[in-house]
Formats: sequence, structure tokens, C-alpha cells
Amino acid sequence: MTAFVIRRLLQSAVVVFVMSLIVFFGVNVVGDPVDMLINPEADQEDIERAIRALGLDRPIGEQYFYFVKGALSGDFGRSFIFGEPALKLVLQRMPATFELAFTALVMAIVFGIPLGLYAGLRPNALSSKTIMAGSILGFSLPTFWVGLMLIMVFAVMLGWLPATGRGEVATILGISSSLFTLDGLSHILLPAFNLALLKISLVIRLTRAGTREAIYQDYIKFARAKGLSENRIIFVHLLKNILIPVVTVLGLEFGNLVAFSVVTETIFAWPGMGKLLIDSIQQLDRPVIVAYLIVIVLLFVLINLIVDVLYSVLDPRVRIGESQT
Amino acid sequence: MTTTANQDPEIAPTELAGQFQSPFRRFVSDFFESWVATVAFALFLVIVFGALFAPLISPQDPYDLAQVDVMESRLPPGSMSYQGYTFLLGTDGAGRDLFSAILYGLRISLSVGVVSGIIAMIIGSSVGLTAAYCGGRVEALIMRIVDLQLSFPAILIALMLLAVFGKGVDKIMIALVTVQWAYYARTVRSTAIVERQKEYVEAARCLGLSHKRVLFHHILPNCLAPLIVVVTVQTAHAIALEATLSFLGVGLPQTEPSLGLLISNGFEYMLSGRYWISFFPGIALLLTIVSINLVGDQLRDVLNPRLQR
Amino acid sequence: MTDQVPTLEVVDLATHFFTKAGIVKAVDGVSFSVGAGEVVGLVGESGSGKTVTGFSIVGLVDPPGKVVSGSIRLKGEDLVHANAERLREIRGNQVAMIFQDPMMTLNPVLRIDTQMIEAVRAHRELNRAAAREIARNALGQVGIPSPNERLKAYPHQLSGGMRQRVAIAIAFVNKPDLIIADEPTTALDVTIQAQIIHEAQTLCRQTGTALIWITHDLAVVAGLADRICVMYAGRIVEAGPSDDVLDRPMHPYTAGLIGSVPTHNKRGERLRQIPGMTPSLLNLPPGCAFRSRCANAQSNCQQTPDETTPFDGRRLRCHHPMTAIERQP
Amino acid sequence: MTAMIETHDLSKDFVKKLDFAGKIATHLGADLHEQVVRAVDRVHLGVEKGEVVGLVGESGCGKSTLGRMVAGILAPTLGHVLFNGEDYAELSGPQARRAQLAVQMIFQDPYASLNPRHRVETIVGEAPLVHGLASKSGLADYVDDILKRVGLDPECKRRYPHQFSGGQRQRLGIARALAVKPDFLVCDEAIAALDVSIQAQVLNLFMDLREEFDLTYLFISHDLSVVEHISDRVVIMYLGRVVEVAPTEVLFEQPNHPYAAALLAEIPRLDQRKRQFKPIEGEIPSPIHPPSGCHFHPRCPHAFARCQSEVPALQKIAPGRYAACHLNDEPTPKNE
Repeated sequence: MTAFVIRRLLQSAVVVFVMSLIVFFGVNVVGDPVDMLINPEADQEDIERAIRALGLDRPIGEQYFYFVKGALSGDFGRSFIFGEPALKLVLQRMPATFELAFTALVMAIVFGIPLGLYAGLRPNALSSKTIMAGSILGFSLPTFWVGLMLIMVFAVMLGWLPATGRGEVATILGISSSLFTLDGLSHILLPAFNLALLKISLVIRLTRAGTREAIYQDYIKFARAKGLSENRIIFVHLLKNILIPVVTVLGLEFGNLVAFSVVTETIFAWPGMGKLLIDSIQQLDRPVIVAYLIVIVLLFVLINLIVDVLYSVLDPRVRIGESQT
Repeated sequence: MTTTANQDPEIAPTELAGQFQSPFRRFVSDFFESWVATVAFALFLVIVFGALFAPLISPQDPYDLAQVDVMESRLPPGSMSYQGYTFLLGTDGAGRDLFSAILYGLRISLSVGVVSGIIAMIIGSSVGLTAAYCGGRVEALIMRIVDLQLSFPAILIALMLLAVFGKGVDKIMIALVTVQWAYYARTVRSTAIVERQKEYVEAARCLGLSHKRVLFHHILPNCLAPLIVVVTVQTAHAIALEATLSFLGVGLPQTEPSLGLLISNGFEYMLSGRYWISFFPGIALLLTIVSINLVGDQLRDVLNPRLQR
Repeated sequence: MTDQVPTLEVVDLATHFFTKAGIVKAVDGVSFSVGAGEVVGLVGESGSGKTVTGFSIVGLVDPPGKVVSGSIRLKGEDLVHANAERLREIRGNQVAMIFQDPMMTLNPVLRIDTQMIEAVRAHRELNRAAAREIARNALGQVGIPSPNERLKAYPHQLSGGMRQRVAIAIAFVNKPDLIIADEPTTALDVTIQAQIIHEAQTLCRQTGTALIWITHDLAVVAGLADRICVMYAGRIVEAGPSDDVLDRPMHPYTAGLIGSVPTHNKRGERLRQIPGMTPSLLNLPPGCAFRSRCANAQSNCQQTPDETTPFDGRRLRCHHPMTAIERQP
Repeated sequence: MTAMIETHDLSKDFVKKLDFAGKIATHLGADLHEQVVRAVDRVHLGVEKGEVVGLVGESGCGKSTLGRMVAGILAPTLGHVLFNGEDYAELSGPQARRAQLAVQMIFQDPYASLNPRHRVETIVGEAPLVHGLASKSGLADYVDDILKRVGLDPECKRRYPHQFSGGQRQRLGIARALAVKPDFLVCDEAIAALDVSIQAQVLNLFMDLREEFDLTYLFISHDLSVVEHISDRVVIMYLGRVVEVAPTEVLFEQPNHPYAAALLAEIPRLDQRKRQFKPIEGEIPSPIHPPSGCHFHPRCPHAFARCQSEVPALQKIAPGRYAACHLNDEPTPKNE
């Protein structure tokens, strides 16, 4: 277990290092850093000063050093548009994105696992085939287009739910979230469902495939031969086996949801990090882009780490296997 | 329960004849056993055909300014044009016939998706095969890079690249290839590793066949099945991803109106109830992706060695 | 013969698989019975229907398979028409099973104690501690050292032989009337196989449990079984007391099978092989399924032979049984 | 006279190295080690021309690994394999190829050992064509001839492996090996995966081919009755080491090594009825942590102090008989 965690930590460190190199070279070498990091409206003297301040006249190795140093102290420069520190802007938007991604994840679990289990247990039933057809559709539907259609149907045509914004936010236990107010809930429903659709399909397919495979395993048959009730066989023997991969994948998918919220947030004007990123790309607000990328890289590394450890805790074969050998 | 040919040579050599089928023909007949897959495959052919021959089929060249009239903008489906043909799917904000625009858009979407898919496949499978063949440090290094890349979602990497490079057909193809090659590399490598350990490879080596021959003549053909499945899935992904990026305004420029851009352009009319400008290009995109995914799904079943008799 | 009701009586059992390609008659008219404390060897090659017979008894045939006719009586109780709940009560309580591959039969993510305790509690109203105590004793009985620690282990921490012992302990834990062992030693090494057979043999003798030992290995049942049923293509072609069947086989298939096994006195000679292959059970034509491989086959073998009783305790399905002269090598 | 195949001090280690993280973890006090599994441990083995040598042992004893080294598929960690007195490792060019082709292998799994994408004619004909044993024009006849000799109809050569049953596939595997005109066949559990009645067919085929092609066999199996049936001499392995070598009849009459004795006592036999199985105690130890001294001592009913500390050497106990057991040095008789 120790070696396992150390291995993962080392790998994470390498990932962060490599990604910082890529972002650095992307911004400072491939593009023109003067264009990218300095407000285009500055005059010549300002530019000269900024170049010196940013160390752009120094050798490349030294530049990277300053980049890392700045990044470590949380300094990615100020946004051209808002005039505020870029990192602060990104972090401010983070709770809204997390809230959206979290809600979508819950939806994926709540819809995906039961439907997948059902379809796996009765593969030939018409209802199961419908579920699977639906999951292929959910897999194929382009997220952004579904978002538009959701707005058109539920906001424009039916007028049931609001189309844009985050709605009212309440603070409970120091966490402010729109999940705590009715208005907020009505606002989050459409975007969260939009974001969750792909994941619901994914979870259905994963759960079904796991069920189909497990159901023919000898241990299930042996459990039947022991005379266990069908409920115990399904909810203990089967589910415990298939949940290990599903939980692992879902953990990794949380990061994916955060990344994909870029699309959903743009459509539903959800004030999260993703919308900030797209706005910044379109307005060439480079410091914010850099800050976003670094934050998201760290986030992913963290998620991967947690999921790996979680997996090894869930699966006794990994948990105990390592310490024994 | 095995239901394979069970006759003995010493008894009835000719009885086998009726069951003779090459793997390819068996594959084809297995594939078309499912009517869903058959319909999907036909639909995909129709879509490709429509995209290829767009100039011949479409009533108007939507990007020839002489043929487009702004006065005819935002007409609902079924309206008549001044030229006397019907706007089957209505017109967009600039007065273009949507049906024609979709056919032209399909051309761009499909070609960007397919071409970048092929490039990614070539790069990815060579890298994967190299990894499996070399082993040791080369393999470890390659697979680390692959793992690293696969731990980040495709859209994020694409956004990162496009944020640095800017818009353009070449740029988005670079982004799509960068995003996809790792999937191919991983698939080919893992299959090749499994195949490499099988006894028929040991037998080939025992027979004194060269490494090259074993790799290309024995291992590679056995890696094709999973590769084909990944090709379909990834092509569908590439098309969807390009559309998404273009919709976000970071993918293709306005001069290359793919389906994603068409949908994006219709976004502003959505709230005023003019649904068709976004709706129909979306349906076209959906049908393309669904048909490819359904074909891929059936391929997965047919080519799955565990389900093979 | 006694007038006592046998532990298990199977009459004319037929289990068919309805596949897309056609009907597979995996079991087609099988009859046999097992008395209390008796060990019956069910012998056959792959595809002979021996495993399906075992699963049919406990109602665990997977779709598209189905018991289509015949009767199965456990101490007189009809199992073919028993409802699902009754079958569940019987499984693991009155009839237990041991499977072939010990690496696959235990659930990899549940501890041994969970898997044993649930087997006890599925059939008896006991609290956890009492059930655990029973489980611990059962492990001790099959010769597992330090059962307390083993209870806390996960299956992957045990060797194959150990896991098969656990499976046997689970099978015996509710003191069943009958145990069906489906090739339980095929996946194991010779010395471990001997251990497993030893445990099963000893426990059966102690508890008076009847045992059906399904195997392809004639030599194993020779040393273990009281009676032998030889299966071929879904039918029992010959049955009788072990010594009798092995020393004086009457069905040409049985004789061929015995001739195929290498033994001391045949060292270095060509074995008496059976020509040809086991037939596919898919759309098997009527008649004796063995006729295409049989030296004695004649035109009337196109008709399915009925079961005959050439003498007491011996049953046979053959138009042209082997004579004593033919049996000489 | 030199043996056709000889192995000197042949060993194979499988190493699972510690990675960087593992090394750090050991510094932090974790109990991790580089795992070295000695699958084959200093094996001396000789097979004379025309002989059939049976190699017997339970899972993990290294018999397959030994077979693969003899067949030249695996490179030894230590020691040498000699073919007609010449070291594999020192041969090169045409001689190396000659030696490689002269020793062929028959595999256990009739499904995995044939390339599913090749037709029969390619499976059998590829190597002869590549090595110039058959000309392009003569290849068809060449393949037909070999198929006939293993009891397959040449008509079937356009087919793929999936169209054959297990027994037929095994014949195909034999045909593939015979196609390069070998002198020596390593049969690794070649009939273990087959049905009893088919086993007898293939076993007979092996015996026929031995006569017809003047072949020499190393016959690897866990099934003692099969080995007894076909072999002239038997080699018994336990956890990587040879424990006994003896002519078949002598061995089955009176085994010397306690492990050999236990093994022989426990094979189920057709002529032993209603017996009481009395197995030897204990599990086969993991090859990762083999017991000290004689590997068999924890299970051996005759073990004494020396067996725990000292590895018994394989020594001659009678003409043509070798055993690795300390009991042979002890003046005291075995306490039966």
C-alpha cells in the first residue's frame, strides 16, 4: 500500500511537471509571449517594462523558473478584462462548476446504475432493449445540441424552467450553493441533466456489461447453489463486484464533467470556470487561460490520485495483494 | 457448449465442406445478422454519399453569394424560394437553404473527422506496435505518455491546443490527431501484448521465422479486430468533438461552415422560436454519429473473441 | 433391493438448449438413482451432458437451456415442478454442489467468513456468531489449519487446493443429503487432487451423505465410486457397479474409453483408441449416437436403442453389446 | 556417444524488479523485495537419440520452462543447452537455424497454438517455404503429404483453425512441427487439453510418428499414466529441481525419492477400486518462497535435520538411476 501511494504521488509529480512545461512552452514559445501576456492596449514603454518585469529578456530556462515561481505563489498575472488576479477569478468561479458537475454525477449514478443493472439482468426484455437503444442515443447526442434543444423545449416552448444563469444562492454551513434554494434548483436542473446525459449512458453501459459478465461467473452460480436469495445474490455478490469498476470510472468522470462543463456553461450562461475559459479564449485574456489550465491540471492529478487510492481500498485483490508480495 | 465442426478426417472428410467459410465472409454475415446494424450501415452510406455529392444534390450552392438572397432569411421549412424550389428545411439567418448548407457542412465535418481519424490511427498504431515490439524502456516511456494524455479529457486537451494555436482547419486537425492517437496506441499495444504471449507466436519463433515476419504476418493481423472497433468509435468522437469546438467558437473559422458552426449560428434565433436553424443541422450530426456508433457497437459484438464460437 | 426411497431418483430426464442454430439435446432421457451414503460416478467426455445433468437436478440450468421432460425426485419430492422458492430452500441445504474451478467459485470481493456464514444463515435461523462457529468447525473438518485466520481471508489469499477445501466445507456445512461434485479435482495437481478426494470421501462416510461425482477421469471414479454411469451424447449408455462396469464393459463406448486409458500392463503398446470425434449435439439425428465410431454398428443402430437390464443392477443402451470374447485385447 | 540434447546446469530466473517507488518504500520501512523466481534450478538432463524421456511434475515445478529452453524459445539465465554436443548459444547462421529447426515444440492449448487468421496451408507450409525446405511449386504436395501423415485430409488445407475440433487442431500443430523435418520434439502437455478418447488417438499418433520419422521426444506431462505409457525414462521435477531420474519400469516399480513415491501412490488408477486415498500433507509451496534445503522437506514423512539446511545433490544410485535425497547417504534405513 505504501509503495502504491508513493508510486502514485511520484507519477502525479511528474504529470504536474510535464504539464507545467507544456503550458509554459505553449504560451511562451509557440505563441508570442508579448502578445499573450501583455495587454495589447499598452503603449511601447509599458511593453518594455512588462517584458523586463516578466523576465522575457532572459534565457528560456530562467523564464521557466520565474513562471514556476509565479505559479507556486499563485501569481498568473492580472486579467486584461477584469483587472483582477487571474487565479482569483478562476477560483471564484470554481464552486459553481463543482456544483454543476456534482449534480450531474449524482444524476449519472441515480439513473445509470439501476437502469444498467436492470438491462443486464434481463437482456432480452423489450424494456432492456429500449434502455440500451436510449444509451446509444445518449452516447451519440452532441452535448451542446442537446443543451439547445432542452432550452428550446423546456424554457422556450413549455416555459417550465429558466434557460440561463445560476439563480438564487443560499449559504449553509459555509457552503454557498444554488442547490439550497428552490430557484437555484430550478436553474441547475437543465444544465446538470445536459451534462449528465453522456455519463448516464456511460454508467448504463458499464453496469450492464459488468452484470452480463458477472452473471455467468462461477461464483454467482455457486451462490445460487448455496441457496441464497436472489436479492442477496444481486445486491451483495453481483453488485459488489461490478461496483468496483463503476465507482472507479465515475471518480475519473468527475474530472471529465468539470472539463465538459465548458460546453454546458456556455449554453446555459452558467457562471462557472468553463464559461470563463471560453470567454477568455475569445477575448484573448491569456493570464486567465493559463491560470485555468494550471488549476485544472492540478485538479485532475488530485482526482486521479484519489480514485487510484479509492480503487485499491475497494478491491481486496489490490489492497491485500500489494502488502503480501 | 461447442458447436464447431466435429467430424473426423478418418471418417467423413467431405462433411466439413458445407461449413466452409473464410473469416471475412463469416464476419460479414455475422455483421448483417442484426437489422439495426444493417440499417445504420445503410444510413451511414447515404450520409457519406450525400456529403460526397453535395454539389450535385443540393438545390443551391449556399456559399455562392449570387444564389443566396438575404430577403429569404429565416424562412420556415417548406417555404418556396424565388427560384421556384422548396426550402425543405427552411433557411438560415443569411437566407441560405438549410438543406444545402447541411450537405456542405457534412462534407466538412466528415472530412475533418475521418482524415484526422486516419492520421491518428496510423500514428497511434505504429507507436503502439513499436511499444509492444521493443518492450523495456521504450515501451515504458511510450505508455507513460499515453497514460498521461488519456488521464485528461479530450476536450480539455483540444481546448488547450486551440487556445495556443488559434482557429483553422489545420489547427483543429492537429488538435484532433493529438487527442486521438493515444487511444489507438493503447489499443494496439495491449492487443499486441496479449497476442505476443500466445502459443502460436512461440510456435512461429520455434519455426525460426524472423522477428519481422512474426510481427507483421502473425501478430498484426490478430490486432486488427479491436483496432477496427476503435476506429469507428474514435471517428464518431472526432466528428462530435469538432462540432463542439466549432460551436464554442474555437474550432473552425466561419469560412469553413461545418455542422457545429451551423448549429452555433442558429443559437441566436432559438429563443425567438426559429428552432429549425439549429435543429436540422443537429439532426444531421446526430444521425451521422448514431449510425457510426451503431455500426461500431455491432462490430464490437461480432469481433469480440469472447463471444466467438 | 430395498423398499426404501432413494435419496435421488432421476427418471427420463431431458434437458435441451434452444439455440439460434437449433436444439441441443444436452441431456436426453437420463435415468439413475442414488441411495443414502452411496457414491455414484457420472463419467463422460466433454459435451456428453454430465454437467448439465448435475445442474438440472438443482434447477440451475441457464437459459436457453430447459428441463423439457422427466422427473427428479429428492427423497420422493418432485424437483422438476417445485417452485423457485422451494428449490432455493433445497439448494445448499439438502443438495449441495462443488464446482470445477476452485479459483472461480468463491466471490473474489467477499471474505471467506461472509461467504460461509451466508450459506448457513440462508437455511437456518441463527445469529451471526453461531453461524460463524459452525463455519469455523466446517473449515476445521476439511483439514484447513488455523481456521480462525482463514475465515478473515479473501479467496485470492488462498491456494487452489485451499479454496476447493473451503468450497467443500460450504457444501457440507448444512449437512446435505446429497452432494453433486462437478469435476472438482480436474484443475488441481495430483497430490492436491488426492487430498480433496480424501476429504470428500471421509466426510461422506462420516455423515452418510450421498455423492454424485461428475468426471471425465475413469481412474478417479474407479477408486471412489460404488456405481458408475457412463454418459455419451446426452444419454447414459451403461450403468452398474464400478467393478462390474470396469472389468466387464458391455457397451462398445465404455470398452473403448477403458481401452483409451494408459495403464501398467499396456505400456508402450498402441492404445485401443476410439476412432472419430464426439458428435455435435446440435440437431443430432436419431439412433445410437455412437454408431459412427462403433465397430459393432449395424443397420438397426439407426434406431435409438432402448435401455435394457442384461442382469441385475446393470443397465445398457446398445443393440450389439460386447461379448466376453470381444473384450479380450 | 553424445546425447542428442543435453542441458548443463540449466537455470531460468524470472525477476520482478522493484521500481523506483518500491525502492523509496523500502527505505521507509515497507517490506518489499525484488522477486526472483527460480523456475528451473541447475538442471542436468540428457536425452539420447531415439529415446522418449518423460518429464513429470506438478504445477510450478518448471517443466514447461525447461521445455521451452530446450526448444530454444526461452534463453537460459545460466547454463547451456547442447544439441548434438554443440551449445545453442555459440551457434550462428545456418547452423543455428539447423539446430532451431531440428528441435520443435508441440503445445498444450490446441486453440491458442494455431494462428486463427491463417489457413491450414499457411500454418503448415509457411516455415518450409521460408527456410527453403520446399519450393513454391512443390509446396502444395509437400503440405498434402504431411497432413496425410498426421491423419488429416489434405482437402481441408484451405480451412481455418476454428473449423477443426480439438483433436484435429492438435494434429495440425504436429503437422506444423513435422514440416520442418525435426529430429526432436518437445511435447508440452500435448494431450492434456483433449478428451480421453482423443488423447488415446494422439498418443498413438506420437508413437507411430516416432517409428516413421525416427524422432526423439521430451514428453512433458503432469499425468503419470501417460508418461508411464510412452516414456523410456522418466525425470521427476519438484519446484524447479530434478529429484529423480530413472528408467520407467524401475521407477514405477520402486521409486527412490519420497516425492516420487508419494506422487506414484496418489495417481488414480483404473485397476484400484474403492481405495482409501491417503494423501501427503501440505500444499505445493510457492516458487517465490521455496523452502530451504530440500524443497520437499516440509511435506516429507522422512525429513530430518539435514534436509532443512542442505540441498541434496542429484547423484547416481544405480546404473541409469539418479535421485536427489539425503536418505540415500544415510546408513539408517527409512523408517517406514
